[in-house]
Amino acid sequence: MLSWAGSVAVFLGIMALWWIASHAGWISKVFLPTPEATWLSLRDGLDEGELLAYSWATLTRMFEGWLLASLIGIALGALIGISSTARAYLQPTLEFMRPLPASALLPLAISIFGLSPNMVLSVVAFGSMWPVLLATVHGFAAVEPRLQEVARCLQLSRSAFVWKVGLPNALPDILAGMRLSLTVSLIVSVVGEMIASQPGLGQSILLAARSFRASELFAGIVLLGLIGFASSALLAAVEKRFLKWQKP
Amino acid sequence: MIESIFRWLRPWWFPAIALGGFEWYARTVGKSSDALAPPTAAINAFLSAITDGSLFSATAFTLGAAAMGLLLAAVLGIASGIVLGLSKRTARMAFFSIEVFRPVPSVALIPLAMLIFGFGLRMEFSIVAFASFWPLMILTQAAVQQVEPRLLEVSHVLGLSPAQRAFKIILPAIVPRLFVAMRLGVSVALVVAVTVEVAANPNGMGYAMMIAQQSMDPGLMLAWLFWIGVVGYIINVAALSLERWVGRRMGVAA
Amino acid sequence: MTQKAILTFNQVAIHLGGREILSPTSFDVGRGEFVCIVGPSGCGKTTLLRAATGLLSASAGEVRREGELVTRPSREVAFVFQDYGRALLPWRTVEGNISLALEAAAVPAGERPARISDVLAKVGLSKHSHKFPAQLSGGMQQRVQIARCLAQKPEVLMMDEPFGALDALTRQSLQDELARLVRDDGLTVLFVTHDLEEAIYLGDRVIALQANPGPGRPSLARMIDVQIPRPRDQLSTKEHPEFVKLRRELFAFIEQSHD
Amino acid sequence: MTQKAILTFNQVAIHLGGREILSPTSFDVGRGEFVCIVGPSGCGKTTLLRAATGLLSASAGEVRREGELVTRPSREVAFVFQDYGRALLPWRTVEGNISLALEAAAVPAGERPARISDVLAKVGLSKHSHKFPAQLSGGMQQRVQIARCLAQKPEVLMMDEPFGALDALTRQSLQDELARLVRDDGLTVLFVTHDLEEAIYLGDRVIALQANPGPGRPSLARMIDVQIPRPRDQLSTKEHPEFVKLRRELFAFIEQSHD
Amino acid sequence: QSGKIVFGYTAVTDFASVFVAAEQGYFSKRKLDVELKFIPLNSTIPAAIQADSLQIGGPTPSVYLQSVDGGLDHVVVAGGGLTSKTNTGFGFVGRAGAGIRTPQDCIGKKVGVPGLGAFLHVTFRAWLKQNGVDYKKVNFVEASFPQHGDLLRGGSIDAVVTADPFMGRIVDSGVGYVVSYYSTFLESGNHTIIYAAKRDWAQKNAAQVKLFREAVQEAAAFINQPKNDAAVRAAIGKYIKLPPEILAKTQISPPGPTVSEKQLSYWVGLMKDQGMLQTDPKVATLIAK
Ligand SMILES: Nc1ncnc2c1ncn2[C@@H]1O[C@H](COP(=O)(O)OP(=O)(O)OP(=O)(O)O)[C@@H](O)[C@H]1O
Ligand SMILES: Nc1ncnc2c1ncn2[C@@H]1O[C@H](COP(=O)(O)OP(=O)(O)OP(=O)(O)O)[C@@H](O)[C@H]1O
Ligand SMILES: [Mg+2]
Ligand SMILES: [Mg+2]
Repeated sequence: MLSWAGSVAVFLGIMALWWIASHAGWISKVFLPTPEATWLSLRDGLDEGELLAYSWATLTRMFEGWLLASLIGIALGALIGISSTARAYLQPTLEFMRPLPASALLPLAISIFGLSPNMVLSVVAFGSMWPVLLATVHGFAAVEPRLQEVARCLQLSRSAFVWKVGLPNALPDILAGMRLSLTVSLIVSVVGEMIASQPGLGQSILLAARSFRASELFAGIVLLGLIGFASSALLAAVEKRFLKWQKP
Repeated sequence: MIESIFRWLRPWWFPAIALGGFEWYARTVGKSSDALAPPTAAINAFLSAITDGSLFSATAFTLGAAAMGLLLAAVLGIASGIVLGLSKRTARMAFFSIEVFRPVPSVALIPLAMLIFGFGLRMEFSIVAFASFWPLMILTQAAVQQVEPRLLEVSHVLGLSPAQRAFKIILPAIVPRLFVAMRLGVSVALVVAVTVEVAANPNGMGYAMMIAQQSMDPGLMLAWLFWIGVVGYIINVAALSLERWVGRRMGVAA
Repeated sequence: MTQKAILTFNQVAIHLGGREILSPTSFDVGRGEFVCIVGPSGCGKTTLLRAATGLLSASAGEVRREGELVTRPSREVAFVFQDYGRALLPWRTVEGNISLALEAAAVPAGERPARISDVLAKVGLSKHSHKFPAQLSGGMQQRVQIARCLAQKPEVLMMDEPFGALDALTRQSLQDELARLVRDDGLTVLFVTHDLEEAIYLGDRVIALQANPGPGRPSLARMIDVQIPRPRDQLSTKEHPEFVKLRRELFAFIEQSHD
Repeated sequence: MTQKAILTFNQVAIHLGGREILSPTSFDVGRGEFVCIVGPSGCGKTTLLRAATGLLSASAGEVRREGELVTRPSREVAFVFQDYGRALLPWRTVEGNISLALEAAAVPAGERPARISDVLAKVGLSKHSHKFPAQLSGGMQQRVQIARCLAQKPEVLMMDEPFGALDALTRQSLQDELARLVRDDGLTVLFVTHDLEEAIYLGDRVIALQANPGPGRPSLARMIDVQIPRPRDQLSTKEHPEFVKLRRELFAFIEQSHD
Repeated sequence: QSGKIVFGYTAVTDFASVFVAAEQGYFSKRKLDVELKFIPLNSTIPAAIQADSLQIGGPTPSVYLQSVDGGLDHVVVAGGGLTSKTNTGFGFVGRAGAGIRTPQDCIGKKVGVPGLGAFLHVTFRAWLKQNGVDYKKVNFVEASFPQHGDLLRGGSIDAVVTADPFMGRIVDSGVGYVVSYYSTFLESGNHTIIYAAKRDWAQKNAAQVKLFREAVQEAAAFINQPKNDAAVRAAIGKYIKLPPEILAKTQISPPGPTVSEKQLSYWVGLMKDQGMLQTDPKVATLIAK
């Protein structure tokens, strides 16, 4: 309870800094609006229902992209983590694709697949898959050697090893990776909305930035922050439930 | 003999199929496209970019910006990740602020950074630093939370100072996970650097790609995209061998 | 021995980290036999046991079980690791850890609870079945590991200082429990211990290893048959003249071979 | 005892996971005294030791050292953990692990090698100074941990089954080494063991704990003064009538209190 | 320091006057040190000017007016290209089979524009309005020029507002047809690009601003001579790397080196009409003397 109060206090401190920075004119109001102006834009946008619809669109895109990314990331990660054959075939290609920016891939994807929401979704999944994938591969590689020996002695099948030793052992890493993926998925969703012209907070932020409406831009950022916070808090609760054994 | 050739070929199957498919697509369906070109055209464009030297200066700029941003992010991210990992209370205090700021997309900061720094290295590396700070911090925090509790008790019993505890117990203990975080950080840094160049900063590989696109040379654009992948791949291979080298030094799988 | 050998060591040598840890050693273990291995710290007892299980492959010579070359672990052989703290799944409760062995052997889910509570009772942990390893004392963790191995219903049991972390009484009761099991189920046991009395009390035979035997000489330094009748018990057996004699003999040997 | 108490337990109780692990227990440890703690597996020996060190805070009552409330570990107190495998830094060699204690105490780099080789000699690991923990046997790992604690030059030594993983002879020589150190340096030792003979051989006093003492009763079940003259030695002391008497007494008690 | 002028341009021919001034030595003749810098996105130019990365930049009038509307204190120092009734270099292209023939057919359709709120989008909406069509009922999406052909072919949009050479290639390949060169119906002689600078900078460097404008005027005169066409195209080709065959065919909009209040007011009117401005910019104060 007390730490919650502290958490809010820290946040309010940062807000105060923002207030001072914008009012004292450290940064031009054109780019850093005052908190009040942001609040007004936020209220207007929500009143008109437009921002709410945009937030919802971005939120669903983020979650769908993240779920897809997590599924693919864990599956591929587990495959690479346990099978050296799969590693030999797949890993170099994946490592080559990892540094390709979604912002540069989107134009290609648009040309090939058109401006469909599903295309954006696949790019979101592609962009946010890496943290989960890397964490899963590492989690599998870092199984305590003694436990690997236990598994060998019990002659656990490959799949049993994955489910009973590999995955639980990788779980802390996977959950940390999924937490990152969630954020990346939000960011790539926003970028996708900007580049592939899909309705959502990304597009509204882009248009606000283009027309130099800083307060609207910040209203969008505030909503992104809230979405990020809410989803992360949700995931943290899940994490606590799954990692009970770490700190019983 | 033949078997060893097959083994050596294994990593090349997927790229070969993907490239072949793309070549076919670009030559048939996408023949009249202004945004697509077959990989063979990209190879030609790539060769000319090597010969005129533009490849290296653009690559150097992007890598420099990404490296500086990553360095800053690594120092700050690892330090705060350790603090947050060790102190539950600090973690709870900072949770709200962190989770609110973390999802701010770096692209949304480009106008702000541009206003403060203008074009050039500083605006790019500050955005790179912002973007790669978060994954480094989160992964470091997760890594610290998984350090063998007995080792932390050892450090308490020996009366190690906080600095000693950080450098002698925690950092070495999280090295394997830190490498994972760094590899992720490297690709985030590279992705963000290129994105900033695509969107605003007239320097580096992203900018070169943008020029190629606007001057209607999709082959060159693809060549740049491919080159970005190659650069990222090389960095990753280097990071992996460094990881193995450090691992050997630290008695892992000795 | 009269029984056919179930395990055969034939000039087995093991090199690790560029050093010869185990010098060429040969011996047989008969079916249902209880063989104890003693020797100074670092002489290669754990290494020998790992090779016998197939967790480690011999650098020279061969290990055979039932006539077949041992190249990898089998479910017929259970292994109690010396570092019990690491051999348990930290994310599973006591029950869950034991269940792992049953799951590996594809025991139907319906039968598992009964078998789990059965082995838990044997090691005296019935009351702790829902705890995670981090909530257990060292001795309790080791007993969980033993329970998992028993649940596996193996033919051969490899035990690496299984009772090292237990208090005298728990230890005695587990010793007797083990002896009973071996007799009832015809288990074959290879048992590493640093407690000479324990080795004599439990074993049909005691093998003493030595560290750095010198060139051309085997690690196996001494092999003693224990001719004390079974069933043995904690009081009378330890006063049995044979026991006293063997203890003195073994102690003298170890003392002399210790550097 | 005549010396002033260095450690005082005053109605110390400890709850973990919603259960009372240690019921209110009081006793004193005098300066330079060697106190051994015995009791069945899971009765709370490790927990008691952790509370005495400040690794765990008491749920009720208080632990004082030199009159001051113990709230966190101090460099004057060294701790040998029961699960040695986890208490060593896997990325440092034997030498490096011992050096850690010296670094903590800010011993100048120049003095460290001498002190390291000194303690390594005491535990008989001089030849293994460049190995990583993963390359050591269980007993060797435990000796590294003991060496690290000795290098710390503490006033109080907390030892949680330090010799559990050692063979009989290494164990005896370390017992004697420890006894000598305690006498020479005036060390105070709290020593958990499951070996009753070891407890009597080493201790000035033996404290026996019991598990689940029942409501209102302390965990501390028995306190026995060991009036055997020092220096003691492995042969004559164990034949000393007092030793034999105490062993019988303690054994009988433990047997009766065991559930 | 009142030395170098960094000028930011984008990949359109409306910057011809600056390219020519640089190539013909009109800047160096006046001792102006002008460095031309390619900027990929037009909308980043005002921020770059504000951060002093550029001294003068060439935003489109809509970008410029929105930046002023947002609070940036920038002034117009000169002008780039102009709209013209004869310019068929950009237009409204429908997808073959989408059945778009008149402005009214756009209602409910998905129309691609290269930038939401940018030049083509604003002028196209003005044309729709002129024809009595409520542009709010048209579904605009943003897509960059090179993708227009692919998107029409794939069927994910029904029409595009696009420009040459992309327009020509779309028509040639048969995936689309020109519905209207709609700009020929709009008022001519208004700027497609204006050259802007920070007000403080323009005041402190009034002399340089004047010289810059003169150089651009001289270049405009050069461009207006039909015999110089080859030299003009060479200058453009140097700064915008276009394939030669495309460069040879590109239409170059007439230069408008000075910007009048009336010309700027036209844009203010259009943008206010479309709800793109929140304040009422005072045109008179926006043009540097
Ligand atoms: N992976 C390894 N690499 C190099 N040397 C090793 C390795 N593992 C063990 N050793 C060495 O092998 C020797 C024997 O080790 P082992 O664990 O078999 O001893 P042990 O007889 O079980 O001793 P203890 O009773 O102390 O457990 C030791 O000297 C040890 O240093
Ligand atoms: N973190 C914890 N949470 C809940 N219960 C715990 C925890 N740690 C220990 N316990 C319980 O406390 C009791 C005493 O544990 P402790 O480790 O002190 O025993 P011990 O006397 O050292 O036993 P051993 O001789 O087997 O090491 C055990 O029953 C154990 O289950
Ligand atoms: Mg061993
Ligand atoms: Mg204990």
